[in-house]
Amino acid sequence: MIVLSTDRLSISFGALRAVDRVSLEVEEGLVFSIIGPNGAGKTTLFNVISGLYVADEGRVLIAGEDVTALPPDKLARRGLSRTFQNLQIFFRMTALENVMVGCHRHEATGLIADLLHLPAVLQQNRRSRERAMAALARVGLASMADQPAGGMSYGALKRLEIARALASEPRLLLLDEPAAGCNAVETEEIKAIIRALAADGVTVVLVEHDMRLVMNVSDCIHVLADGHTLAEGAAAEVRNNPAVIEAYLGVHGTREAALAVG
Amino acid sequence: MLSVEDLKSCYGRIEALHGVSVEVRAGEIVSLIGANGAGKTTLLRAISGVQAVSAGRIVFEDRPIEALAAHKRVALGIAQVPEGRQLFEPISVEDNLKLGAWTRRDVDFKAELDPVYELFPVLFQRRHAAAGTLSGGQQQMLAIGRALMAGPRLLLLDEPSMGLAPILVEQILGAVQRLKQTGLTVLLVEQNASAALAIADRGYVVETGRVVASGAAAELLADKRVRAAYLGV
Amino acid sequence: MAENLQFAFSGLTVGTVYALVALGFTLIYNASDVINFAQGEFVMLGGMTTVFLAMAGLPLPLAALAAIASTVVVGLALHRLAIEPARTANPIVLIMITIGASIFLRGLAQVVFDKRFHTLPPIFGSEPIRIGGAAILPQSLVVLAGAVVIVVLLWAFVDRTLFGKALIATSANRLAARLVGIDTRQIVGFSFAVSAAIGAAAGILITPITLTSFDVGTLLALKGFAAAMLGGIGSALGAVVGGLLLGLLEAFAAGYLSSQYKDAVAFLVILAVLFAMPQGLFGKTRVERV
Amino acid sequence: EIKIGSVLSVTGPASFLGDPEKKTLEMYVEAINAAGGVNGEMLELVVYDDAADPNAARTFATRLVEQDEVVAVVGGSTTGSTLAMAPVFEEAEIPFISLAGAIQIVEPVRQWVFKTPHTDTMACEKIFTDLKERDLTSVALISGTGGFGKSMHAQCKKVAPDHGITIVHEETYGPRDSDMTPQLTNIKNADGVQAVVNPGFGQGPAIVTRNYRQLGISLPLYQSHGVASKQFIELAGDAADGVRLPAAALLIADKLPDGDPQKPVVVSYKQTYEEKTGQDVSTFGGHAYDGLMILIEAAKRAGGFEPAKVRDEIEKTSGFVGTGGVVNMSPSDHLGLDLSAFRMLEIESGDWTLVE
Amino acid sequence: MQDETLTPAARPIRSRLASLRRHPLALPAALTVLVAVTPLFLASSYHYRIAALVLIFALACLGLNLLMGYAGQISLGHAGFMGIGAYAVAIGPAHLGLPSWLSLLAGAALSALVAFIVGRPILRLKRHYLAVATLGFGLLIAIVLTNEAEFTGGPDGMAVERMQLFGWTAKGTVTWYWISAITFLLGAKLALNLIDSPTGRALRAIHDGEVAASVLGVDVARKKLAAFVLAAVYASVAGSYLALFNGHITPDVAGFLRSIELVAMVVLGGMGSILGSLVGTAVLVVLPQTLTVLHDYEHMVLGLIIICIMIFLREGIVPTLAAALGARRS
Ligand SMILES: Nc1ncnc2c1ncn2[C@@H]1O[C@H](COP(=O)(O)OP(=O)(O)OP(=O)(O)O)[C@@H](O)[C@H]1O
Ligand SMILES: Nc1ncnc2c1ncn2[C@@H]1O[C@H](COP(=O)(O)OP(=O)(O)OP(=O)(O)O)[C@@H](O)[C@H]1O
Ligand SMILES: [Mg+2]
Ligand SMILES: [Mg+2]
Repeated sequence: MIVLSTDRLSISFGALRAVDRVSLEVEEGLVFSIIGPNGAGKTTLFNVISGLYVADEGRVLIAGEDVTALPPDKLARRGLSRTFQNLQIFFRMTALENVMVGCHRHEATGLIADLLHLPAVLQQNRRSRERAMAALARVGLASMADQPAGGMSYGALKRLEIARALASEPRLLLLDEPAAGCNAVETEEIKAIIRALAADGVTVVLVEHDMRLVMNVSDCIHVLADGHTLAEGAAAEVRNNPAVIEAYLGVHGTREAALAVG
Repeated sequence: MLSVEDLKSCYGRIEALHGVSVEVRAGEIVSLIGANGAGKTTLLRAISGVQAVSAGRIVFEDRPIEALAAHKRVALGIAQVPEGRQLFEPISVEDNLKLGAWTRRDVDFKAELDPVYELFPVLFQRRHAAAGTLSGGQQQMLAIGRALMAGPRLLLLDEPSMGLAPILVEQILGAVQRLKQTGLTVLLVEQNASAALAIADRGYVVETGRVVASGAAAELLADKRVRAAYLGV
Repeated sequence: MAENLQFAFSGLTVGTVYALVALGFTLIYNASDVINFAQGEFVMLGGMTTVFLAMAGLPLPLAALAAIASTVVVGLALHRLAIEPARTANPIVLIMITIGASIFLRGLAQVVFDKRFHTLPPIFGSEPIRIGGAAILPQSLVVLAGAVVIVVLLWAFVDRTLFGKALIATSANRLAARLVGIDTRQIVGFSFAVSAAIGAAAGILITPITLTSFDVGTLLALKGFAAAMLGGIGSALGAVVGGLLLGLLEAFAAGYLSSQYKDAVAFLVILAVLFAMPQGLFGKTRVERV
Repeated sequence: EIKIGSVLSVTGPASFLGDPEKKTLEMYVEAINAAGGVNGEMLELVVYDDAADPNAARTFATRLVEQDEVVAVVGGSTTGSTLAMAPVFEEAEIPFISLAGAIQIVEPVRQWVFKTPHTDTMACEKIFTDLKERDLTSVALISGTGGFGKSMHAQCKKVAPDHGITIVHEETYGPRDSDMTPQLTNIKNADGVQAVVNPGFGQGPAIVTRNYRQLGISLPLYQSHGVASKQFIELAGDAADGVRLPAAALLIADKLPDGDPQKPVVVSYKQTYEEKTGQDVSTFGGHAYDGLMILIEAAKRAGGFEPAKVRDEIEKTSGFVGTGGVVNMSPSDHLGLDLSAFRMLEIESGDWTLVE
Repeated sequence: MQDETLTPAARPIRSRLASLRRHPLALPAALTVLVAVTPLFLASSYHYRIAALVLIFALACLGLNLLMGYAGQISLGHAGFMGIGAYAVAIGPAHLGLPSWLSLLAGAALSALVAFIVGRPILRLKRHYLAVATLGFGLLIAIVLTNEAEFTGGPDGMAVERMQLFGWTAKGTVTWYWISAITFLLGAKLALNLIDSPTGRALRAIHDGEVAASVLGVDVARKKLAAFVLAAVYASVAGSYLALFNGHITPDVAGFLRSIELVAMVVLGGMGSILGSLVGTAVLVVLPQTLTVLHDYEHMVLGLIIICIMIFLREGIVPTLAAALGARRS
């Protein structure tokens, strides 16, 4: 099944066409990567898909349904979740609370119930807490659960975002450079998480500049440049594509990509 | 050129650096590697003067600077590319760069801007855009460009390759090497440890606020423990 | 026709007063993200100090200069002793400090000066200028000219010089500002000093029209704040346009609708403008991309 | 020591009332003590500043009763504060002499509440009588929206028909407004206005007066007793010439004919006040003087400060000559002033003159 | 890490203390004990009055704190809702013949409705723009209350009938102390419940990042509106109590200065701290009473004290002290 597809999606900022008629289709349970030079429009594409920006043209479909102009919270309720390239952490909350907010879409109590702390709310709280702890454990932050997020290091925050997204138990997960700021060993852990998610049937769309990671986990890679599609295909195809090498990979990237497979 | 002796630093009551000593000689590239939360950023912040130190000394060119205000350290020639870019978001790209040269207000801006634009042509294209609207990688370029504008003698780089396309990572590290030729000294924090050590002269490994290993870059690259812990091989 | 003109004159007179206060807000906001609720007190200090120095026998121009100088000292002290020590705090805490400062300064004024109303002689006499059947005081024109001069200077300074950029850089990201070598304390202190000077000058210029007393500051701060927001905080031009607009709104509402509800009308219009333009008329949209 | 309480608006928007009131009370309590006190007992004055906030006034009222255990209260600068405090003193059964203007304070009569200033109704009546004498019957009102202006505005409208006056136009302005030309332009353009009356206090009336001249309006302008201090003339400048207002004799102390019964009182108060404070006398301070003196006289007659007795004696005050006029109270009249207490003044070349 | 300095025996007690502090019923219990014990120190009706005022304003601050401290949305017009509540219990019995308690409820409902209607457009605004819009809204209410004198008595205000319930009349400072104490406890408990609930977490998330919150499924506009309406109801009830307690009400209750005072109480006590609402209010209600001894210097000293609290306890009195205490303990 096609979980996510975009149809000639475009958005401009003034004269700059950041995303230019991009069409893509993501199969359920696969890892779909989007790569491309800085400023190619990857994050913008994520922003449009997740409802933060409204596309100028084109459509976004989730599981076949047109969701083009839906606000982010409605999309989240349909099982979309994402992380941010520039951290969007709730700094005044603890790590655990951050992740519990991720459970929000499963929490179905109303204002009055919340005010009165009806048993359903207490139960809900307990469930969310457990779910959040599990997500934290998954990214290796269980020991930091009660720390205020404001005092965590960059790499830890990066993983906290992933945990938060995981807690919402998404069907479709958009990861924007999850491994930035992580060393090779930590990147391995993230790779394992992505793999496990895909194995659970979660569809992952990944934006990442770490070629070792991308080439290793992706079922399909979509290359953007200057807002439009440059290439799409399996890892082996993409990394040997001269246009991709020239615009994006360079010597270093090609070597990393080769390492990943090799 | 720079020597940090037994530096301690705290966030509130939590000590993040427990007595770190690091030395950087003139004209060297020194690389710091370590896991998330090891204290690398904290160390760079302390050297720049935006992080309070509770004990220890920082000597820059034979001059103790640990009591000096941050802006005075910049004037002495220490510039930093901070973690998280820290741009002036509402201000245009070009003005961000010009502000990078704040301590050298008498310089010819054009002559200073050109090399930066040459290194990152995209910044030239977007020079009138507000810095906050740039893409993540473009912002990283701007952060690096801004630090270069200070005309530093010691450059502190906190994960400069973060968010950059592979082709640019290669360019940045190449540029760092070229800058070294011109006499610039670099202290480099980098998660891409193999790439960093590849261009560095020496390296330090930081773990939970302490230096646990140090040596020539090649030695560290070859060290079994380092390879297992940070290079993932 | 004549009444429209008269309403416009009234609006301009009152509006420039608001504009001058709003300009004071702008500078400090630009440098530090703080809305300085003691700005009204700067205006009060300017007027009251001049009045009292003049009563003590100082020639008026000298009294005015001394008043500006002493207000600048107050502004610097406010920054150095109250704002700077808490600079890492949440902006609302800083705003609270300026509110504390305004209570303090008002209290100080009622002890040092008195609790009565005072006025100053207008610079060009009190004979109104009559145009098309409407009358305006020469002093209103002086105030207007003062606002224009200040806005041009501020604009030239903030938009045209690197120093102005450094000001904005400091409020946009204080950490980054320090990392590029900006002496942020000096910059913010400077903005307080200049804002105090603007406030004091405004106080001196408007006293012949509005009269002054130890507690004129509160309402001026309130209206000036509204004007600054209407125009778009941070923009000097916005401050002046916002101020004039607010004054005109009040005047025309008083003239045509109801003098009882003129303030209500003015605020309704502000609300309407903000609903349509959440950044005010000339405010920059904050870039908030993720 | 006998404690006398007071809650005044020493700061805040009504400070021009509370400030002279406080100074007056302090001055005279000191003088009374220096002269041996009342019935041999020394007085102690407890003053609180409510900053014109009725909620604060009420708290201070409770405090005066409970903490300080005062035997009587002189104060309440504004009507709002007075009305907020009145129930406290009623309940505690302590005589309370208010210094605020509005007629609601003594109408209906509250057993323990008195007041010294002329009511706004009286001021309207005085003005209307004067208008009538000049054959001016249609007037415009421009009033402040503060408590004083609003209340007087309402009273003026109420009593206008009794005096054959029609109010043909009404305007208002806020307590801190700095330009009233739009409202005055409307008045100028309104049909058939023969005179303008401006109920209000604070700096507003001074600005109205200036704007009035600025617009070249030549109709007679009446101010209220709310501007009754020399300061008004200072602030309004030349524009004040020709303005009429009803005021107590205090303002023209030295111009009173020698036979006037009030002359010695007002001259003495004026001298004392101006000497002590270096500021021009206002009728507001005078109200405080009257309040204190009425209380003291009553206490002397009662032979002590027992509240119930003092209250009864206050109610019996008769022929008391104060700065506001000659006071004759009764169980149905807790003010005790009539129209004769008001003089009609006109400002001429920067000074008050008595209109005969 | 610093546990090393502790003796082993001391540790369990401390950790038990710490977990006690974290227990969900710890704060409500402490607050209950506090208001129950306070009367032992209240020597006169004046003291009771002050205590009751503290509790009434603290009630309003509880709501405002939910809005400001948790959801991060400032309101400089919150006294407007106090005004609605206050005049509801004044006008209801006087002009509409409603009993006081019903007027109180009607006032709360009206406040909620007004908040609901104006909240949506207003809460789209950010930071200082939100501040000026709420300020304008508060002023509008104050202006209406001042000008519609036939109903409200104008600037001099109007008398408020005593509240009667089943033939019993609520009057006297002691009675009102208990009424406001119980209501405050109830309000505090509800607020605490809310904070530890999905809505509460969503509000705090909105404070730190609306974008991230919305992406996680939080309907940001709706949650903000909920906080605003709730805060309006708290303020309205507090306003009604103030009017019923005083027996006389003027438009000052809705004025700009009162709004600022409410914000000051919240910030001083500590944003995002329920106990802070009480402490901040207590400081700003009691301080002016003690400062009267300074006469003319009262305002100067008040200003200085506010400045000093904000400089030295910049997270607010309660959070800063709690952090300092916590540090000593752990
Ligand atoms: N809100 C915005 N306003 C103006 N320009 C924008 C905005 N968002 C993105 N852009 C521009 O659109 C282009 C694409 O940006 P985007 O962030 O999508 O790039 P990206 O592919 O994610 O790059 P990177 O790999 O560096 O993160 C950039 O040139 C950027 O400057
Ligand atoms: N603002 C802060 N408040 C409290 N603690 C902090 C703060 N910033 C960092 N820390 C703590 O200090 C320690 C060192 O953090 P630092 O950011 O220096 O690590 P780092 O080596 O740069 O890690 P990364 O690779 O993730 O960037 C960490 O344990 C972190 O939790
Ligand atoms: Mg991106
Ligand atoms: Mg770091």
